[in-house]
Amino acid sequence: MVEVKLENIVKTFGETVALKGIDLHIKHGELFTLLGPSGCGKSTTLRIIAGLDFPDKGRIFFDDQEVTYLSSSERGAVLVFQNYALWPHMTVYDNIAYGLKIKKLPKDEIEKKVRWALQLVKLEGFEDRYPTQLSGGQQQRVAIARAIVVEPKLLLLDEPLSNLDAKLRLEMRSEIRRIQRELGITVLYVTHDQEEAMAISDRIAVMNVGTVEQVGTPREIYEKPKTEFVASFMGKTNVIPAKVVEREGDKVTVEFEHFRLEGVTYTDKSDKVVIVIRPERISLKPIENAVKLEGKVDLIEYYGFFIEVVGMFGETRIIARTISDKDVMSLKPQGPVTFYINKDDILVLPKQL
Amino acid sequence: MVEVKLENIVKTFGETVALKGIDLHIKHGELFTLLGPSGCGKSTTLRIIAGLDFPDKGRIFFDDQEVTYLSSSERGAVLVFQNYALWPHMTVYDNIAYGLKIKKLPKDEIEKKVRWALQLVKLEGFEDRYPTQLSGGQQQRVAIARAIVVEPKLLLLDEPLSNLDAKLRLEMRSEIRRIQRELGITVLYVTHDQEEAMAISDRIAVMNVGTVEQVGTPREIYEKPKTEFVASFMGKTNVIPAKVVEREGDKVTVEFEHFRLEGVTYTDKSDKVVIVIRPERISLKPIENAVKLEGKVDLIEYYGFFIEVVGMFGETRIIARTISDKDVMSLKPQGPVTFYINKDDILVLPKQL
Amino acid sequence: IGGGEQSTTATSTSKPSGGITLIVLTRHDTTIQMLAKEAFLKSDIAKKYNIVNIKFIKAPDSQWPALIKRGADIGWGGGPTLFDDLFKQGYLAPITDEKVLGLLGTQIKEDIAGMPMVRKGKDGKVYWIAAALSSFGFTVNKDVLKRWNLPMPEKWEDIASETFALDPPQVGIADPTRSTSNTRIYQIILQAFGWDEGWKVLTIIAANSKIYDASDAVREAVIAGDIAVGNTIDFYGYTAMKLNPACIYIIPKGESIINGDPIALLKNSQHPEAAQAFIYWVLTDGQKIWLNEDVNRLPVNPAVFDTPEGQKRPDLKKAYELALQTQGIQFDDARALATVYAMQFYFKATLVDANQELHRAWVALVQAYKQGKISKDKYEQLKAQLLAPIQFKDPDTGKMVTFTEDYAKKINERLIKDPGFKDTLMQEWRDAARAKYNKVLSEVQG
Amino acid sequence: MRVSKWSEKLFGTPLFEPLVSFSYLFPLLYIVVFLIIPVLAMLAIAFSHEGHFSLYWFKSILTSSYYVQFPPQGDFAIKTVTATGETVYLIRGIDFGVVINSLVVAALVTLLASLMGTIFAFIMARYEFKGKNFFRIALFIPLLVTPFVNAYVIKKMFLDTGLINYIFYELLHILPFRIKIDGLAGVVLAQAMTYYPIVYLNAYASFINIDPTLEEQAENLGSRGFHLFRTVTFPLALPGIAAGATLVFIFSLEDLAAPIVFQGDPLAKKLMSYQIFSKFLYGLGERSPEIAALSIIMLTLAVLAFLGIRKYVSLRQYAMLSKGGRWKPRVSKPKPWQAAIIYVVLLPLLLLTIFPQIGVVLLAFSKQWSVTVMPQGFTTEYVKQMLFNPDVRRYIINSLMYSGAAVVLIVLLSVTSSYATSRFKGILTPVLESLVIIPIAVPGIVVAMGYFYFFSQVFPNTPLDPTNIFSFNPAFVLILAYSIRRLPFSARSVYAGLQQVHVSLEEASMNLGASRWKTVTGILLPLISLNVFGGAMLSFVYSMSETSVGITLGSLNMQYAPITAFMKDIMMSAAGSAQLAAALGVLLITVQILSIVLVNIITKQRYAFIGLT
Ligand SMILES: Nc1ncnc2c1ncn2[C@@H]1O[C@H](COP(=O)(O)OP(=O)(O)OP(=O)(O)O)[C@@H](O)[C@H]1O
Ligand SMILES: Nc1ncnc2c1ncn2[C@@H]1O[C@H](COP(=O)(O)OP(=O)(O)OP(=O)(O)O)[C@@H](O)[C@H]1O
Ligand SMILES: [Mg+2]
Ligand SMILES: [Mg+2]
Repeated sequence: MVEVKLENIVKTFGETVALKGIDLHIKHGELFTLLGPSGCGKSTTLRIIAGLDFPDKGRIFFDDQEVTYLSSSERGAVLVFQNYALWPHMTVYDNIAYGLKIKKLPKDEIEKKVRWALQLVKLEGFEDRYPTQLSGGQQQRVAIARAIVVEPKLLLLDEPLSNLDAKLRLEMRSEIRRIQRELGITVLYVTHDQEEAMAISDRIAVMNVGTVEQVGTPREIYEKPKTEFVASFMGKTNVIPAKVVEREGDKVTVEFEHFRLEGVTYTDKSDKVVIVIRPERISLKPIENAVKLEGKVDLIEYYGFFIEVVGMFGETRIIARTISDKDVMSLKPQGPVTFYINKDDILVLPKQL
Repeated sequence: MVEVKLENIVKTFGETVALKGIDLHIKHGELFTLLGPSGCGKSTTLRIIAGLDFPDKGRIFFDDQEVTYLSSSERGAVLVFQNYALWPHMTVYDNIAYGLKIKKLPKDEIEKKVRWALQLVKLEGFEDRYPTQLSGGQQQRVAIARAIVVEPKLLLLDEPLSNLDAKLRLEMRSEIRRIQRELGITVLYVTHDQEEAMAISDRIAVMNVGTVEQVGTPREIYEKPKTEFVASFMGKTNVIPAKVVEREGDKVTVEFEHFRLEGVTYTDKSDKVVIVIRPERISLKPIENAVKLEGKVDLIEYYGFFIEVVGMFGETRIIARTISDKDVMSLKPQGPVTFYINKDDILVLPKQL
Repeated sequence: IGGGEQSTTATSTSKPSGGITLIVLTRHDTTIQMLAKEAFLKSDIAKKYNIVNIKFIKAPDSQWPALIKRGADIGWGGGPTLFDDLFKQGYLAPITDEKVLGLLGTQIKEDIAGMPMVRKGKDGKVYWIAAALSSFGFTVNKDVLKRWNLPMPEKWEDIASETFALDPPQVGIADPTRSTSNTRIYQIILQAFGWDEGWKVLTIIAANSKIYDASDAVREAVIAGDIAVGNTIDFYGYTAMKLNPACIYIIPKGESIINGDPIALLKNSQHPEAAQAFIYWVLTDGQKIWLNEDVNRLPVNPAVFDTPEGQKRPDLKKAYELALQTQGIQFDDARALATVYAMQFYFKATLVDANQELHRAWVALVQAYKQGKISKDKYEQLKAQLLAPIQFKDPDTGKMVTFTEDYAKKINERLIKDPGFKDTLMQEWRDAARAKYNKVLSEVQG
Repeated sequence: MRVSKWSEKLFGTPLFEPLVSFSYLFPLLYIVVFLIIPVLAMLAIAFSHEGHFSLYWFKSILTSSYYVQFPPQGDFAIKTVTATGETVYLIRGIDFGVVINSLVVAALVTLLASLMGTIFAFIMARYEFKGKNFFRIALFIPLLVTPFVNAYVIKKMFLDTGLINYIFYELLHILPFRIKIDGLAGVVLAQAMTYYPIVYLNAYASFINIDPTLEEQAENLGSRGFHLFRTVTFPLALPGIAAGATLVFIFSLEDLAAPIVFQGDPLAKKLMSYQIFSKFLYGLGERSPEIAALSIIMLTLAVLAFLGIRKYVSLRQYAMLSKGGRWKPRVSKPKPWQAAIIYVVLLPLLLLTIFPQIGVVLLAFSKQWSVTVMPQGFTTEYVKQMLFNPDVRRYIINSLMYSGAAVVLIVLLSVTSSYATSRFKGILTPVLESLVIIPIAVPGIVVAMGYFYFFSQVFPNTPLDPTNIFSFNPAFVLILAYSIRRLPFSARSVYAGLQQVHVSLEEASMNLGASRWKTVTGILLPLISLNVFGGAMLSFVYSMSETSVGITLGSLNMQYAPITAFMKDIMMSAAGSAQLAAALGVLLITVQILSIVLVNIITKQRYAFIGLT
């Protein structure tokens, strides 16, 4: 278990600046997630922490020891690669025992530890198979066992589930969570799947092109996104470009198309804004004190658990989501529709480029 | 526009029986979806309809004409491949014009039709680009244009969206729907994504290892699954193995762990059953006339739009889903919890292997 | 290339269909072929007879009859043995061209050093004429001799001696199945020393030697200093002298012969006049080819030394005069011919294929003697054992026999016609020889 | 139309399609008729003894100590002292008998070539150092084929008065005595120096194809240095290295150039390839059961080595690059001691191995090379002769024409066979797959003998009949031989290209109404044109330098002989001819470099020169 601190990490590859000065603080025994779109620098951050790449600038601390330029083999931060990187020429047993053999442990101790790891990932009986003889999920568990067996200070997981199908992904997710809790190790987890991040993490850092946009618990990030990017990245949402037309303290009036929303909270100086409204916060039934938007139905989509109504408001599409059939009963494509939105559910954020 | 009938189609590849006797009836101008897990035979069915593979047994009719052994080039059922299969050495224009050139249409007519198709898929101005110079979504539209321009009787789409990212996928979905409606052609759509299937289809056939398990509208399938497989495949759901312990007409009492559910509807003879309950149909607040299950909280997972509570009832995990924060306020991991379920929401189905 | 000859140059490179193409069977190497073709096609004779191309076919001896039957015009080069063989079998046509016949006895001597330069049949007609002279001897690299402190060899016995029992071997010879000149050398030795004694000499020479595939390779090895002495035909020696001043060609005293290397008209020639015109050219103007720096052969027609080209080669003229005085042995062509194949294969099996063992046994024996590890008697006894003829089973009778001259005559033809027989016999010979050598070796060592 | 059961079974197409059947049958029949039948039919005589079926010849070979000798005889090295008092160690190797010698030589060559190839590949794949580009180019040089002259120069280098002794004995005084390498040792040396780049290329490809995360993971777990190499890098590259090594094994087994050049030493002749060659040439026209039996033994060894390794390689071909993995090659700066090894050991070694090619060029422009360390004098005479002498030009033109014609056939064969095997899964598919690659394992001299008997018996008294020496025209036979022997190079390339073209591109075309022919010509061929071109170029280069068949059948009528027959002829004949042969070697080198450059420019990829898997 270890506490990890990153101070102003900068990393460039030739022309591309992969990391533009990252600060992070990961606490003891936490499951911390880096979430962001492809190419935003998640893997780079992870590799720098693992000692596989070195930053151009900035410092890294494990507890209070600086490790910035320690080689990977001395650092004890073990990375589970996205593709598992199992050695195809070794059996499951040999894969897992590899790190222990390097530490020159006595043979029977190696054996004992490997058995323990196998049991932990529920792969007893698979020791003699080769990686190609395993399913994707089993391979992943071998990769995790291989990392855990050396008792790393820090476990780094790089999109470990992205190659799995939906069902297996769910299973593996709780598996990782369980192992992490059982062993109480610090885990840094990388993913681009916001649902996965929310389900698994203690805390999340949302990254965007080389910077950290927001750090917080899943709920903080979902409910109080600080930027347009974070808001739009956390699940399907309505992001409507708009303009501030009036200000009164931190209440403003914003305008899009010919619609005006009055008295919403906004503190930034920029007048170009986006209105962010989660589809499930839009009601199809009248509610009190709500903003009322009148438009017409573009599409009604049935998803089982919920139904989405896509409304057209001028040229702007807004999606509402409901779990009640009755709400949509009376609607028909191209017919009129009214969306009701509680002012508290309207988030106005400065427009990002 | 064509009506397609499949009669008892059987197809084996060496040892594997890919299709075990498929019957399907796709109506004029319908958007019909084949939905099922990987390897269940969706692509095989599609390829057999397209004439790229031939069945071992069974017959295929387009309207009333048998086409079972017609070669692909004579059949007029045009397939849009999962990977689009655009010819990289031809421009967008040439790709689209290919099918028309083969029909030896006069040049100006080809030109006219290609322009029309380009407009339909909103790609005017892209004619001289090569496929590699297009984004994934644009490529897909070229693939659709190439298929549509030859005015196929039947348009076959094989997981056309699986290579796209979430955002683009949503866009393309409505695009396909729009084009299908505009032209009124019969479309057979293949996917393994139940959400996609529900959003796009007029009717869905759910397939499982070479057989069709159920055919119906999205709502029928989501709400009235006929088999355990269909139920579990349509979104995250609770499937609880149980036993019928009493019968009274089509009402039965089923038992799992030490819990008894009385008076639920069940008509099959088999006593080994599963209880299927959608997570969103489980309430955390008391409701009238409901079955009450008491257990303890295993996990609370926050997903933004909704929250899942995983309860342990004996050894059985049951997931409840709510969109209301208040419902979970008072719960904590390992603490007690009560699930309320309306009897109408309990589905009992015979256990499949 | 002269100034006013453009038109002829043109004809020699293009291929007009009307002209004559002469087909020449030859054993001469590519350089000679190229030179002859180039010079002849430019000559007035070629123009006069409308000869537009010459096609050389360099086939092994055994293939010549088949090719003659198919109508080749001229045979040129390959040594008198081959041509006498062809003559005996009736493959040669008499020379009728008066111009050619006119050369005989005037410009071209009818015999030199006792050897015929013209073959006349019983009918008195002329069947072949020597186009070049050759003698057989060794080419020596003096630098290498010095390096290994070896005496200058003067006779065949010198290289068939203990002095040359060295590692690495400093003598080079060629495989008779691949080299006509070396075949002739071995035949000379067999006749000079007699059959039985001759084989002993050959055995020691082989024991002292590296055996190359072809005589060209032997010469190259001497020039390159890879070996000190190599058995070669004279002109290879002269070439070596040109290329490496340390080299010198030596005719073994009293043990060599002068050969005429013939040219002849073939039985089924389609263009006998043109063919004889070519023969005439070879015997007159064409003699200049021998003077080329890359060829260095002795012309048969000394008139060529009076030409401007000839005056540039006083060295060859001197060699020519030396050759005229050579005292050779009496060489019987017919006798040599009667055992030629048997000799080649026996040599190949017992001396070439088994060379590794032979060489080791011989060098070990000599060294043991020189270092005083064995007595003189023992040495002589083992040497005799090493040189003794091998006993082998005659595949026909099943009796144990030795390779006598009569036996060689008996099987000579059959070896060519029956590959299974040949393979069996060669295996017998090879194994018997190797066993014999190995036995000597183990006695020396043990 | 109904489904045709046999069409589905044989060709994998339920509806009978002429084009598909042709794609199967044309290459299949071609190879069967022009490789399998001639070779097997010729070899059949090995089984007859005194008119009966018998294993006599095999028994007599395998029990004769000439062919198999245990314990081996001779001294590996012999020490002698010259009159000038210098000590010379003559290294020749020891004699295990013809058959075992061949095996030992091939094994040693394979070992040496693998060692050198792997080491060079590793530093090239993993280190960034000054002069790397020089290394990169230099490592290609030994691949440039200059038949005979190459081995000739190597032999010269290792004479007691040659370059090596000059440098290490006279100049640097590193060696306390002179050495001279001859016999089997010379053959091993010449072959190892010539063939190690084959391993290099394969090993290099393997090293850079190792998923870097596999090594990073090991490092991340604490491994480094040699441990990392031993436990992860090397085992993963082994299949590629092994593939290259097999090729070297087979090439060494069938090589004729080195034994011919080293023939002065009786040991160098005790190799199967040489024995077959020498007996074949002498006994032209006779069917010697002993040679046939020897050929079978050689063929069997080659095929066994080949099949064995193919099995191993296919078992261990790890799908290296997994989806989503990062593609950052692991390249680092060498540590000081590593740099020292690179510059002090490997650089001289590299220079040594490219010297033969340099020597060939020097030789081509020199007056003579006899007892000196380097060739002497400067002249352009031989190059001029090569370019302007009509006879020499004819050989060049012959070779160009034969190779050109062979390439046309090769393209047709490789396109059809690759199309059939990559697209259809009939029961003929695996058969065809093996047939197309098998020519690699059939020694050239065996092909030559097979053709000799095949054509003389099937087409007697025609220009195709090699015994019909008077009017025999080797053109046709050589084109056939080239097209078969060099087919695998092109077929692999086209096959690789086809694998990169997804089938759905063709299906889409047919689905839109196009016929099979239109689909192949309009969609497929344009897409694989670069692979076809690259493969054709490769086959062309190797056809130009083909020796075995060229110097045997090709030399039967020098009028139509290819360049290699001429080279062999002049190498071994008139004086000054080594220079002319070298000049021709320079021409071959030029052709090869041009081809490689062309292929690189046009296909924009570094073309693996020789690949097996
Ligand atoms: N070795 C490299 N050379 C050049 N650019 C690189 C290298 N590694 C990463 N980059 C660039 O740095 C940026 C960040 O890459 P990184 O792999 O960290 O992204 P990521 O967030 O892990 O993305 P993904 O979700 O696709 O894995 C990208 O623009 C990438 O192209
Ligand atoms: N050409 C083939 N040869 C052998 N087996 C095949 C072939 N094509 C399909 N199969 C097998 O037939 C079954 C059905 O395959 P199919 O491709 O139709 O599945 P699918 O439903 O399209 O799956 P996915 O969603 O993964 O594309 C699978 O078990 C598959 O392995
Ligand atoms: Mg990444
Ligand atoms: Mg599919």
